[in-house]
Formats: sequence, structure tokens, C-alpha cells
Amino acid sequence: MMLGSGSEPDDLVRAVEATLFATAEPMTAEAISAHLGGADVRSALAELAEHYRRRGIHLVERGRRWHFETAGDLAHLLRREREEVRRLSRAATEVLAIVAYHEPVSRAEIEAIRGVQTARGTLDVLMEAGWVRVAGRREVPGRPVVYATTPEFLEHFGLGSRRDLPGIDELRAAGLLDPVEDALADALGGGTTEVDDPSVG
Amino acid sequence: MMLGSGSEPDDLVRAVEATLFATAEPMTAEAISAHLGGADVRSALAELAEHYRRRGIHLVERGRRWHFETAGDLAHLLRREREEVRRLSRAATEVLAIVAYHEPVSRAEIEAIRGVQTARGTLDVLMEAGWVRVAGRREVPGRPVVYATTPEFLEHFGLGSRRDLPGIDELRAAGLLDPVEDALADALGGGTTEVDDPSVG
Amino acid sequence: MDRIAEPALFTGDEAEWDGPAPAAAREDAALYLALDGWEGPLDLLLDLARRQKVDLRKISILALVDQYLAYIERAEALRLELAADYLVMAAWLAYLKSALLLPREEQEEPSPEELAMRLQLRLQRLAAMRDAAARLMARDRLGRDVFARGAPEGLRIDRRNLWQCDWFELVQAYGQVKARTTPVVHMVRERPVMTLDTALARVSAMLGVRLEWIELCEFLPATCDGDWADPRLRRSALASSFVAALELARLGKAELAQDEVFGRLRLRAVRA
Repeated sequence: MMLGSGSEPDDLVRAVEATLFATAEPMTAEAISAHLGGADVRSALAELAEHYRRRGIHLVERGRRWHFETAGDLAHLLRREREEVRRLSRAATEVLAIVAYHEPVSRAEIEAIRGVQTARGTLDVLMEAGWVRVAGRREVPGRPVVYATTPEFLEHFGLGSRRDLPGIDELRAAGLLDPVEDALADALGGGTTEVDDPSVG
Repeated sequence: MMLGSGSEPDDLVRAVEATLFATAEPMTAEAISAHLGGADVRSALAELAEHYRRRGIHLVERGRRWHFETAGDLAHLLRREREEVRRLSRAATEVLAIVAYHEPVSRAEIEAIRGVQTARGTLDVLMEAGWVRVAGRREVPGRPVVYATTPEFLEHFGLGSRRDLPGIDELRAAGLLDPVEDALADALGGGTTEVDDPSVG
Repeated sequence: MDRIAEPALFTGDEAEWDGPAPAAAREDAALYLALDGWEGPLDLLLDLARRQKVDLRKISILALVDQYLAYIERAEALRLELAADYLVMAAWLAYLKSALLLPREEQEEPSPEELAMRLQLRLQRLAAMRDAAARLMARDRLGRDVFARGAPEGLRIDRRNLWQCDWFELVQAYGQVKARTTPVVHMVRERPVMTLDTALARVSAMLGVRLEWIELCEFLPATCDGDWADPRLRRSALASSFVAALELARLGKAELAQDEVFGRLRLRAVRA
């Protein structure tokens, strides 16, 4: 018997449970606390998450916001009557992955990785889906806009935070998230040099 | 320990739980069964209803349809009230004072005393504040509603009774009937600090 | 209950990409027909590199260059129209190949090995992001694999006003109502004025005897003339004389002139 899974939930746990069931939007611990008159809801959230871990619905934290969702292993039962999630083009999925693994990242940096210009509509599609947002400008000449992912991105892909991006630790350890120039400098053990490379840019 | 409340839910129970959580409409047992490939969901529904009986959400059957809803004792969480401190407007303060000095008083009488029309909202505000109540109708043609103060009014203003309100002579002595003072106080935006009156402090 | 035990049928993401399917592209015919399928030369190079079926870090750049150049040659032989960047890449790779093969006396900067490594690093990075995208898309996705509550009641916060007012404000407000509505007797004092009739008579009389332009202020009585020193009476006289002037102009008996806004106003009789 796991702690809390069979015991009676206390009033605060019940209140947090009811609040998260009723809300139409995911909520941060702070927002839940404010809704419940300032109570400390941290342990209640932990208890609920544990309680629901083996049930048909799970309590999950995505980018600091909590919500209930159906268990992933039941997907095949629930998916049938649902409308299909919009299908992304290959270009859009690549751009989304680059933004997620490199954020904040400029359009030029995205293009350097993909080796092609990115159609204007591609980023628009991702922003319209609510997964990518403009995250300011880089303080370099030209002050390019940089892009980053949103809490809705984490929610949609079931990620607690960007640290949960598949394989991100391995990619970082392998240096595959570093710019080519840095990797080249490392490999050659010297400074970087200007190279006449038509495939760049 | 109640049966089923602490034990691990089986796959069918989990599937029913997830189905009822994700559905936008309450579902009959037959509809759930059809959705889950014809399984007999009766005992699963009973187990779920029992499991959720003490939790913040309940699984309930209404007119043969099942759905989750917030526990009745937590329904107040769905509609929270937030209190916002607001100062009474000048017009509302005047109307409140007139009601206090002249009660029971009709709206027409209030307007006659103030010399200006009184917006309907002003009396509503005073009633919302709990300081003024409808005190019946005057038995004259048109049977106008008359207003009076409430016990909460006396309590809020620290008055033992309405007789504790200062009389006209006292107001005059305090300089509160001086129209110049009035104009000055108006010009200074309320002017609660402008009057040098030891009897009022 | 076989439904539940059944493995998920659609957890794969095979339909997600609408780019060229790598399996289909292995057919040579498909390779050449799917020319529009690649997003630029780097994409094509990565596809070719993956056909070497080795770790991208151990890939043979020379073999890759040969494959690319062969592809471009055959595409040209088939008279397929190639985008400029494919040709630029072909030229650059041909240069890289010759630099890698030819013996060198003096080291050029950058060395061909460095250029080859740069290409390799770029292919690795593109491949890494492509794999990451595939893994991302294959996750349980909200609204497709997992679902939020279908009919949340929603949370509502109603604002409730907590009205504030104190004893002094209350009493002061009553005092002000009383003060404001106490009947006030208004005494209207008689003030010395020049009536419009007087002004009209005076201005017409003066215009009758003079032909030249006259400034309006000249129509006023002299200050030394008894009560006319009173500034309030003089203001009244000026206002009445001005209205009289306008009236005479309207009747066609006088004309007015003013050189600038707020300038001196002059008046002249109109002779019939």
C-alpha cells in the first residue's frame, strides 16, 4: 500500500483535487493556493500526484502548471472519437524541435541548422498553435527576434519541463546543441576561422 | 479500509475512469460499455463511485448517465468571492447620510433633499454594502418604496442608535454647514483633513 | 475486455511527416523523381549520408561527395531543373574533393579536412534535430493520446465590493447637502451700464460727423467725464459700442476693419 493511495484525503487535498478537476486551464501551485485562500498546497499536490499515479487519470506538472489528464497507456481507447490533432509539416516539426532544444533561438540560427531558409509561415503556424512565442531580441547587431517554447508546448507534448525533452542530455553531452563553430574549435583545438562555405546561411 | 478504495484499480476500472473524465457529456453505462468494446462496466462504475465517495470529486449517476462532479461540500470552490475594498463615492455618502437622518425616506424625497437626481445604482451600492434596506412602501399615491438604515450601518459607523448622529446645530457649530468650506473641500478633493474641528476628531 | 489488453494501434507517428519517406527514397527512380522532396542540398546530403549506414561521425566525406555529384550529374542528364543552391553545393563539394585528394605542399587556411569536418558537424546537427523532432512527435500528445477533462465546470472568481466610509465622511456629507440646499436669497445690485440703445445712438451720431476710419475705443466717453472713470462702466460701454458697431454694419450704415486677430477695430460710415 502506497502512502496516501488508500488513506482518506484530508480537506486540503480534497479542495486541491476539486479545484484542479474543475479548472478549464492548468494552474500553478501559486494560483491554486491563491484560489484556496493562501494554503500551502505543495504536499497536497504531491499526495494527489502519487494517488493518481496508478489510476486512469494522472495529475501532471507541465512547466510549473498542474492539470489532470488521462493516462497515456489508455490512448488507444480514447483516441478514436477525437478529432485528430493538426498534422505538422516536416519543416514545422523540425523548426519546433530546433526551437525547443535551442531556445532562445533566432530565425538565422534555425536556418543555419536546417541549411535552408525557413518559410515565414512555418513559425507562424507554430505560434498560432500556441507552442512557440517571441521571446525578445538578441542584443547583437540587427537585434534579431528570438523564439522560445510556451507552457502549452510542454502541456501538449507531456513534458514537465524542457529538461524532459527526449534525449536532450545526450545531445548536450555530445555537443550537438552547440554551434558548429564551437564544435569545430573544440575538434581542432584552436581558434575558429572564417570559412568560405556556401552551405552556410 | 473500504473495498476498492485503496487497492490498485484494474484496467477496466482505469479505462472507465479515463473515459468518464474525458467525455464532454455524461454517459450511460451502455455507452461506456460500447466505447470500451462491450465490456461489462457495472462493477467498475460501482467501484469508482465508491472510490471517489470521500474524495474532492464524486462519480455520480443522474438519470442513468454517469459523470464526475465536484463534491457538494466543495462546490463553493467553483465560485470564489474576492473582496475588494472600495471607498463610497461622494454621491453615495450623501444619500446614505440623508437616509440616516430622514429615514424612512423615499427616493423622491432623497432627491428633493439633495437637489439632484439620484442614480438608481447609488441606492443599490448602499444596499450591497448592507447599510440601507427597503423598509416598506409609503401609503401615498404611487406607494413609493421607502428606505432605512440597517443594524450593520450603526455597527459600521460605531453608532449606538440614530440619535447619536449630530444634530443640525452641532453640524453648524462644527462648521459643516458652511458653504465656503464645502466648496473648498470639494476643490481639494474630499477634504477630510481640511476641517480644523476638535469636536470631530 | 480484449479492447483494453490490446496494444495501442496508432501510437506510431509514421503519418506525421509529409516530407519524403526515407524508405521510398531508397529506390533510385524515386530518388530522382523526388527532387522537390528535399529541403535544400544539406537535406539531400543527409539523406545520402544515412545510406552509408554508418555513424554520422564515421561517415566517409569523399564517398558522400561522390554520391552527391553523381546525383547531380544524373539529374542534369535527365534534364531536371536544379535549384541554384544544389549546383553551388556541387561545385563546392567538387572543390573539397580535389583539395582532399591532391597532395599539398603548403597548408591552406582553412584546410580541406577542416571544411570536411564542418560539413560533418552540420550533418550531425541536422540529423540530431530531425531525430529529436520525430521523438517529440511520437510522444503522448494532449488532445490526441491523452485528454484533459472533457467538461470542466470552470472556476469563477466573483469580486465582492467591501465598501468603506467613516463617520466623519457621513456627517460631513450631510452637512454639505444641507449647506448646498439651504435656500439662498440672491440680491442683484444695480450696476452702472451703457445700454445698447445709448451706444447705438452715440455711435451713429459720431459716425455722422466724421468720414475717416475711427477706432472703436474712440467712441467711448472720456475717462474724465464723471462716472465714466468706473472701469466696470467702461467695459459695459465698450461691449455695447461693439454690438452697436456690428448692428450698424449689418444695416449697411457702417463698415468695419481689423488688420489682425485681436487688432484694433476701426469703423467708418458708409455714404449712400
